[in-house]
Amino acid sequence: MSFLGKLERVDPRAIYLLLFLVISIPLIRPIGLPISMSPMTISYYDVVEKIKPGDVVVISMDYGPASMPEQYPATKATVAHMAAKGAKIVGLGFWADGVPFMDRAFKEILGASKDHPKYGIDFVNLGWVPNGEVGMAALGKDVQATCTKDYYGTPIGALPMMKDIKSGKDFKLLITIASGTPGVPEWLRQWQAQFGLTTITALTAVSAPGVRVYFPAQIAGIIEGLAGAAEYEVLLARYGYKGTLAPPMDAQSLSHLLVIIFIVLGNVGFALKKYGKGK
Amino acid sequence: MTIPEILGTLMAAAFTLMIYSFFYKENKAYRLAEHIFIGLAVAHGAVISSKYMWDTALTPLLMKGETYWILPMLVGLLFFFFFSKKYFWVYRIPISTVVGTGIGLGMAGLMRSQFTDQIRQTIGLTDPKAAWYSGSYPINAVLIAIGVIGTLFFFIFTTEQKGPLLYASHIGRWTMMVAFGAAFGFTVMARMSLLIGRMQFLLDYPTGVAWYLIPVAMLILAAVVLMERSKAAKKA
Amino acid sequence: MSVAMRRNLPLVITFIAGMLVIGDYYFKVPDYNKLIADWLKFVNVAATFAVVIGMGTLTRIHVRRLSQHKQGWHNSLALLIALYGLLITGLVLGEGRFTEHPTYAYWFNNLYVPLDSTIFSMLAFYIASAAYRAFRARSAEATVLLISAVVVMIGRAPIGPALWSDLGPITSWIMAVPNTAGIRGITIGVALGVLSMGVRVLLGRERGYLGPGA
Amino acid sequence: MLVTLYLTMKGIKAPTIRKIAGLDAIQEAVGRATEMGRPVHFSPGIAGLATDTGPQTLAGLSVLAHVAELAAKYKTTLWTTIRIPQVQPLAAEIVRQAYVKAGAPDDYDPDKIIYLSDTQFAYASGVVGLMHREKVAANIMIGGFWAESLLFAEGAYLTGAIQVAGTANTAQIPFFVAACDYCLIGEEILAAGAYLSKDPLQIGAIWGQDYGKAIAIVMIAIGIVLSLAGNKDLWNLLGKLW
Repeated sequence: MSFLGKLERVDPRAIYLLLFLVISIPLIRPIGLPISMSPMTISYYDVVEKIKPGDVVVISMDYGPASMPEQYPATKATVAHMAAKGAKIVGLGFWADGVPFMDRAFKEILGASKDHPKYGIDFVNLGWVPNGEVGMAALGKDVQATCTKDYYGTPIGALPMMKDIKSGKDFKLLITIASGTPGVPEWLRQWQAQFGLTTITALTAVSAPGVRVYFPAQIAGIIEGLAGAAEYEVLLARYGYKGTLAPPMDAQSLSHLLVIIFIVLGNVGFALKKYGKGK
Repeated sequence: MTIPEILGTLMAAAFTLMIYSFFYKENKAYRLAEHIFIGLAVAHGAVISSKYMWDTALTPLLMKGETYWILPMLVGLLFFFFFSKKYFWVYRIPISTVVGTGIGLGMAGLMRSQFTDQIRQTIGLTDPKAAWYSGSYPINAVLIAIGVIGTLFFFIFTTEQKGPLLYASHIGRWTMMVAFGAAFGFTVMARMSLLIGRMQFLLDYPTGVAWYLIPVAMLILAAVVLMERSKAAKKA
Repeated sequence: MSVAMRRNLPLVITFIAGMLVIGDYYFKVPDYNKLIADWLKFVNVAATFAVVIGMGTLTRIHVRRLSQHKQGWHNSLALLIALYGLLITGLVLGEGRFTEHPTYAYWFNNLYVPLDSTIFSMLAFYIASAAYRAFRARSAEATVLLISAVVVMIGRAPIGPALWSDLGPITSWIMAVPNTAGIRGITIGVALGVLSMGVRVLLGRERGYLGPGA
Repeated sequence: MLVTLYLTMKGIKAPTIRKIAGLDAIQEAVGRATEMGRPVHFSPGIAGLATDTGPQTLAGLSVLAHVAELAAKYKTTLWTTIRIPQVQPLAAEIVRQAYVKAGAPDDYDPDKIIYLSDTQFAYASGVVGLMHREKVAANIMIGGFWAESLLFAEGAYLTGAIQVAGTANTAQIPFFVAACDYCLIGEEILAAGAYLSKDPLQIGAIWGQDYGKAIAIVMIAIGIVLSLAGNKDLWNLLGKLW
């Protein structure tokens, strides 16, 4: 078989090896390819930008360790942005495995979580809320009864900022960092529909097309995957926020190009075989 | 970094590479990692469930004297009749409770969020001033409506698809093909992100200790390949 | 107990459970809604017991392999050690802290988490090989699939719009128009399918899940 | 829908259902595995029963009953892998009864219905490993699938298996379409139980579904015209339903 004929059936292991290389090389030596800007990321940024000091915002960790590489940068950037705008942040999560990321984001952005002097005044971490969608409904009806303690075991009554937060009505903005169920549709049913609350979300790229149908009527802004997070980091540069996503974006671009090259090669091989036979 | 931390990182890196060795072919290292993972995952699931049971049922039962929590536990115990030959059917009681509840959850609110709301979104007011690529731009709104209608025609089951119906369902097929291609292309990004995340773990400072395992793994792999080649050569 | 009852009791329970939950959505009666919130917890607690069945059968399979020294028995041993080691750490040694116990967290973070994200990341390799294999211009339909995939793939790469500035909007159009239409059509269909399936199950007509002849 | 159920129950009309290629392909797949002397793998998906995606798992189990009957008839090994603990006894019972029905109760092996943890990717690693070790020749996956869909589809492709897959999770259908030989899209899996059982009453319910779609089609057609004319009446009306 000729070289071109082989293009039709490349050993998948060759693809795996090339992909491995194409991803590791830019991580070791960043190239600095340009980053674009999606309108959904801009809307997300604009919504957070409209927060006035003292507005209460709920941010929910609805993802697990598996999608952490994709979701955590957006989590961190959002916390930084909210802190810069002076929001009162209520952190929680409907995925048990995701809640530690809230604590981590507070530590990395604000320097400390429960030991921070402003903990309980400017931000709280209410921890994992069980029972998925049912839990969301319960939380919307009565925050105090659903979360009796915060993530660290402090009774909710001992947190000054929670005094005026009774139900879903007391929030100005809902942010869900979501990657599955429970996630966006559940929040929309139980909170957005009930309280007319402005809702924005950061998603894994895979769940994004399904959620896009809610934009802009029900969801006011979307960060889509790691690329969305990288765009958000660029927008946050004006607050002096230092992102970490530039080298991964190089790797991302190159890996897309590699896949496309393979698709093209596959089709060239396919066409040669098909029309070669015809002769 | 403390010794347990370094060991932990090395362990994590070693298992990462053991899994990736699968790409060469299914092998002993992958098999071991897979079995350990399943063991851990079953245990984790059981621990999470126990915690849930503890928080939801046992604490109110023992601490607050809410005796009715004994009920779900008794129903749950009926699952064990699965192992009985004679009263085997009893396990269907908890199962049907679970299934009924699931069906109920699936059906409640379904017609609103996935039926009328979807229709409403398709026929919401159009906006001629919207960007040309936005879904509310008039031409796009019409295209979406045609696409949705075509897709629905594709799923008509009880009428044979011929004549105009066939054309309509062809529109549906085409719309779905574009949608699937787009969703596939879109997902490439997410999947590459995950791999990048793993590679960052292997390559980054201060967990960079993991770096040194890659050449080791490569050497092992090379040795295995050579051994297999020589074995195959002997046989031949 | 009679055969008829054995057959019908599960169907009656299914019906009642389903109706209770559906009613909760349509009737806003505080006491009733609270009851259903508790009911859902009830069901979850009862369902939790099934974990033991899964664990039991898995243990049985691997103990058997181990005792018969079947090929790969050391993998079975590793599985059992991992399972019961972590289980004991979480339940017995966990001092009531379950997953938050430091020893538990150590194994969880250094073994479970990396394995979880590594398996997930295998998808990157598979999506590349699947794209190479599946996206061939075999027919008109396949070509449409291929083109829309490639356009979105470049469009979503961070570098895409830098290569060609119209790519961003074109990607957005594909996602906003044909993608939305296709997904929405399927969603409406699935809603009707679930409704119909629900009616069939609640009325006891679809019993496939109870086994053939149940 | 209740109306159509009533009509079929009274025997006033007996609707027929169109061919669903994916479901017919199951027989071919099991048959081919039998010829090759290699096993079949079945997965009912990873959706929990007490969730709103539970119906997909039930749909998967209805198909399992069919697959198990075929496997029993052809005397082919059938591996069933399970992620949801509550599904394990159901699946075991379905497979057992299928073997009894096919007159081969002794061929039933409970160890071939394996629970592989309720963690998504641990389950996935187990399934992929199993498919390779057992060299499955047919891979049938019907139910609620999430990210693991492509792991299974590519994993089985590498073993050379013929694949029939279906899910109602819109985000995963593209992977099944791209990587599998036959794909059931969305609603088709939910109709599988009715299709395979050929129970006229169940098909009556499917007929009702078609009326639902017809209503949706008419409303969208009218609605889009009204919307272009700037009229919001239908839109408002729909908002008040349910």
